[in-house]
Amino acid sequence: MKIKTFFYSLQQGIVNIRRNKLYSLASVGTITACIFLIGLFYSVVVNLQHMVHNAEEQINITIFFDNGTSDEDMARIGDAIKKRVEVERIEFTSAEDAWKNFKQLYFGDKAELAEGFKNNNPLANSASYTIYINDVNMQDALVSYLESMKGVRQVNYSSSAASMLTDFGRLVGYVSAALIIILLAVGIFLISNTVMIGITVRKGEIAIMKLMGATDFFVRAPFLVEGICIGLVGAAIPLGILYLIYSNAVRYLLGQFQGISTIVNFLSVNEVFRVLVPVALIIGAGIGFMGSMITIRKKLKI
Amino acid sequence: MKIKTFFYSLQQGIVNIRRNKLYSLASVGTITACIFLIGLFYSVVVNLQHMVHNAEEQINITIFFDNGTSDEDMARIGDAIKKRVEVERIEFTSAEDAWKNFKQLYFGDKAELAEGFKNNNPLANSASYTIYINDVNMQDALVSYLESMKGVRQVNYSSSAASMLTDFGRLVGYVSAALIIILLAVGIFLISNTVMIGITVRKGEIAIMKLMGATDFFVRAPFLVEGICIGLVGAAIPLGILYLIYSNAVRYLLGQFQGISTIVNFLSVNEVFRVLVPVALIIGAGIGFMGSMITIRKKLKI
Amino acid sequence: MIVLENVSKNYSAGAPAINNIDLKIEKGEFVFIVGDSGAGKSTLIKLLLKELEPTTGKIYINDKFVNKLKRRKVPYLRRDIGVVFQDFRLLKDRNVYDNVAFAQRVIEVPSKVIRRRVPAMLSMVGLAEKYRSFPKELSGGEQQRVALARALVNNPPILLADEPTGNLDPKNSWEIMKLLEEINKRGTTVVVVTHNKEIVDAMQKRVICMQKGVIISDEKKGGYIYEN
Amino acid sequence: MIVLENVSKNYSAGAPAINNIDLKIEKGEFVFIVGDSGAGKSTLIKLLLKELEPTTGKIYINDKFVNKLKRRKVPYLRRDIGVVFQDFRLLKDRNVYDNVAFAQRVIEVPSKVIRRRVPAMLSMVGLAEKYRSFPKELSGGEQQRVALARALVNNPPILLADEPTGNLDPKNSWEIMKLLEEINKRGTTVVVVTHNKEIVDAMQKRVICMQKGVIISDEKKGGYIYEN
Ligand SMILES: Nc1ncnc2c1ncn2[C@@H]1O[C@H](COP(=O)(O)OP(=O)(O)OP(=O)(O)O)[C@@H](O)[C@H]1O
Ligand SMILES: Nc1ncnc2c1ncn2[C@@H]1O[C@H](COP(=O)(O)OP(=O)(O)OP(=O)(O)O)[C@@H](O)[C@H]1O
Ligand SMILES: [Mg+2]
Ligand SMILES: [Mg+2]
Repeated sequence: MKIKTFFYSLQQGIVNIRRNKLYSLASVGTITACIFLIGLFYSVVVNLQHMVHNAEEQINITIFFDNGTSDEDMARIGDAIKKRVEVERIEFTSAEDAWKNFKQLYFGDKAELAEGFKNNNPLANSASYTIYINDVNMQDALVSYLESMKGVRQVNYSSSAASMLTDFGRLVGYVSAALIIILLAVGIFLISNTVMIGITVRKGEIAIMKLMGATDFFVRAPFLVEGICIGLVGAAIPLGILYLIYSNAVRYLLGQFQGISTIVNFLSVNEVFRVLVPVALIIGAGIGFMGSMITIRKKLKI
Repeated sequence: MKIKTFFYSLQQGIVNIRRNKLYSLASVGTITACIFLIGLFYSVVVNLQHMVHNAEEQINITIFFDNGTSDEDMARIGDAIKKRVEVERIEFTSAEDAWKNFKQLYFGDKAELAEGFKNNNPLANSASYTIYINDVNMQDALVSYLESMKGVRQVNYSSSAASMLTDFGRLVGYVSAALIIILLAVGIFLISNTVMIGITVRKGEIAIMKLMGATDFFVRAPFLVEGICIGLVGAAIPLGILYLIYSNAVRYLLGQFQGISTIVNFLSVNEVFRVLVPVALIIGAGIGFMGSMITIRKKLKI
Repeated sequence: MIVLENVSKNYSAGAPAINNIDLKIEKGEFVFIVGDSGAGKSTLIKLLLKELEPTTGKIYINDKFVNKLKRRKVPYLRRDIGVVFQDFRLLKDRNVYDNVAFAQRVIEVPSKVIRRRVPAMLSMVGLAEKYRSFPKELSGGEQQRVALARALVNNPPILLADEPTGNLDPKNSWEIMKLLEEINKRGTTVVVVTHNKEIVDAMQKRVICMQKGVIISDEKKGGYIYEN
Repeated sequence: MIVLENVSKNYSAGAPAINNIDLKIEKGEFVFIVGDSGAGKSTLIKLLLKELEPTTGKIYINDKFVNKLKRRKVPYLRRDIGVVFQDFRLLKDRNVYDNVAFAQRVIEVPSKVIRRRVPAMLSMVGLAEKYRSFPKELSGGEQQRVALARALVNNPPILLADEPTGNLDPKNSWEIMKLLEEINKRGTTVVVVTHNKEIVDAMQKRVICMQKGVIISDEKKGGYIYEN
């Protein structure tokens, strides 16, 4: 192949797009629509997983100490716990804090009701550590470690909350993986469908070119260029749209849901697009290329 | 129009499907894919909303009584509360139960630590009603009513949990409504795209028919029949697939997540399909019809 | 029957394809239209069919004022005109039988009649055996004969044939011409565009010669005319 | 140059389109192929181009054994053969210039040469002014001449022309024939399928007459033959 032929193919591919406006528009439209859906979906799903992960991080374990454990021992236990990989951070609650919280909870404003206990903290042994962990899945391991520690009287943890979140996270993971895979498959199917119809329309043309003595490569190259260009445009458009929608939607939703922004906590546009952009471009160009490749190959027989 | 022409159109429309196999397959494929996505999505979304609604039902309010409120007064208050529309059901916790729960919570197995309080229930005034409500949105109204009641010392309610769930419910509602609308729009776009390319391929044929003296109706009718048939087939296939997937997925997921089946509580296949079947068939046949209608109209000019 | 008054047709680019033509063809006439490649013969036929609109001028067919004909009425005009197109214009996805039968279905002929008439028509053009073939499975001349059968099957009052023997051997061409003459004798107005000098010279019919969009000669009993 | 040995071609249905043909055409010959509509002439040309495979028999072109030619090599066979198809087969979405230029681009002729050669070729067939028109904006005869220009532009050693004057007026037809004769004199092997009795009779070249898939006569200096 001469360099001239290469440039001819390139130019011809782009000219083809203009020549077959209807087909080009339809293909770009289909790719745009599919990648838009995939991207939209991906954004929703990663955010959902992000939120589940955030919620997981708020799960915690509380440990209480044996009667008469000294402050130093408590500090030592605290240090040991902090070293564990599972642990994100720990918080200390002294017996006095515990009693204050208790009073607040059970007697509310009528603090005078608690007067009976004034000098006799009924929760004298209720100093505790609250332990936040990195990953709910690690809770069981950490709990057995904590229970085995000397000086630890009791380990309180919500196995139901933890397993619920783990389960919920898994559910979200399963369902969203399934949905993304299905969307990808459907998207690829739809795009190649369009490419196929479009090129089939031109099979007469391909046959004529072959009869003129054109090599397979010569016939195919412009179609491939065309496919790739259409694919890239069809990927760039939804990326642009998604960028706008995403950044505005996040801003809007954060405004709407200030109350729960600890859990409703969105990923930044950049975090999402770091994955989305290459994936979309690869899908677009890839399918444009593959679709043309496969379909033309079928029509090249003459 | 003679009845003969009607049957001819009907028959011709069906024959056309076979004649243009590629186009028919592509169209059925596209419609199948789009309606599959819409249905899949709808199923996920209604279940999510269903779960949020379930979770909302587990939100509750606790009320405590003034010192020395008699059991009769408590019963009367309970009856009054039960009559409120917001209330789903109420549960009574006596002071003794409260103390038992407390001991369990704070002293765990080491019940001997609580011996000091043996004859002196520190929570003597802690008899309470737990009130489950129908809809978190109604919580505020109920709380002000409860606070205004005579004999009620304190109303404990989690305004943050309630507003979080309300907010989460709203978030799910917004996002899923947006996604469904987008999916519908994209689906309709994709399908009419395919129909359009398909019919454009046959514009030569339409022109020939017109030149033979065929009326617009005569030319159009078979295309409409074809469009509707393709639409219906394209809707029926994904409904079948979704039915299988849905019932199996629900069974599988329920098996996997027995732990949290109070929240992860799926709608039955029939509840979902009661809406999905008519919607899918209308979309399929409707777009098949409209797509053909609009596209042919453009090509009928000659 | 067919009247053109001052008709012109300009395609977007270049010289007009039809330039101010006046023409009158009576009911029952047999007319040859001859002329150079690109003289405007096919354009003229397209104008009569209202496939194209004239740029200026008036066209009447069977006393219908074609220019102002309502969209709804156009099909009924066309049903009065059987046409053999220069490029055949067969329905690619229907076989020979269905192509010819289509013309009959359009005018809602009873199926029973169709089943009798279509095979009869096909054997008249010598294609009785090929009725199940699709257009792309036919030779050029066979396609042309299917187009002719389709144009004739409804016994239209007017027949326009654009180069109906261009792909036919002399023997077949003569047979077709005899067929057209026969049909003409039964009252059909026949307009044949042709390059076949031998046939035009032999048949001694009215010959209209076009050149660059104008009629340069119109003889009652003519031969093929070279414009030199 | 072109050798057929015992070649037959059966389409799926019906009688064979080519039935056990032996044929030899020398380099530099000028051959007419005539015969009825449906005799198998176009099929023969498609076999030479390897657009169709023979059911049985051997085909050699320029000493290449066409039957066994590798897929990769087929384009190079075709570059030696210029073809005017009976149905023109122009690229619908390219204008006249690009249609003719395409044949040159395929064999990687430098752009500079293309820009000189294509207009020259177009004016040779009388279409210099129409170079920007698309096929559907051309008359039948104009399309046919574009097809001819495309077949000739590369100066191929073999020219196959299937009914190259079917849509042309006698004057144009003669000019085209003179052109083909001229090209033949410069060494090109020319095979013309035609129904034009006048031309065949006048040119006194080798005439091969086919009927129902077989060669019924092959005369060195013949006229048009009717099979009666
Ligand atoms: N759609 C079109 N757009 C632009 N120009 C056109 C179009 N159709 C035809 N022409 C031009 O109009 C002129 C007349 O064309 P027409 O088809 O009527 O010729 P014709 O007499 O039928 O020729 P032929 O004998 O070659 O078929 C030609 O020069 C042609 O190029
Ligand atoms: N693809 C095909 N499938 C089946 N039969 C075919 C096919 N192509 C051609 N035929 C048949 O083969 C026979 C020869 O066809 P061919 O096109 O070679 O004829 P021809 O000599 O070129 O005729 P014409 O002068 O009319 O062009 C015809 O009877 C035709 O119907
Ligand atoms: Mg013409
Ligand atoms: Mg032929």
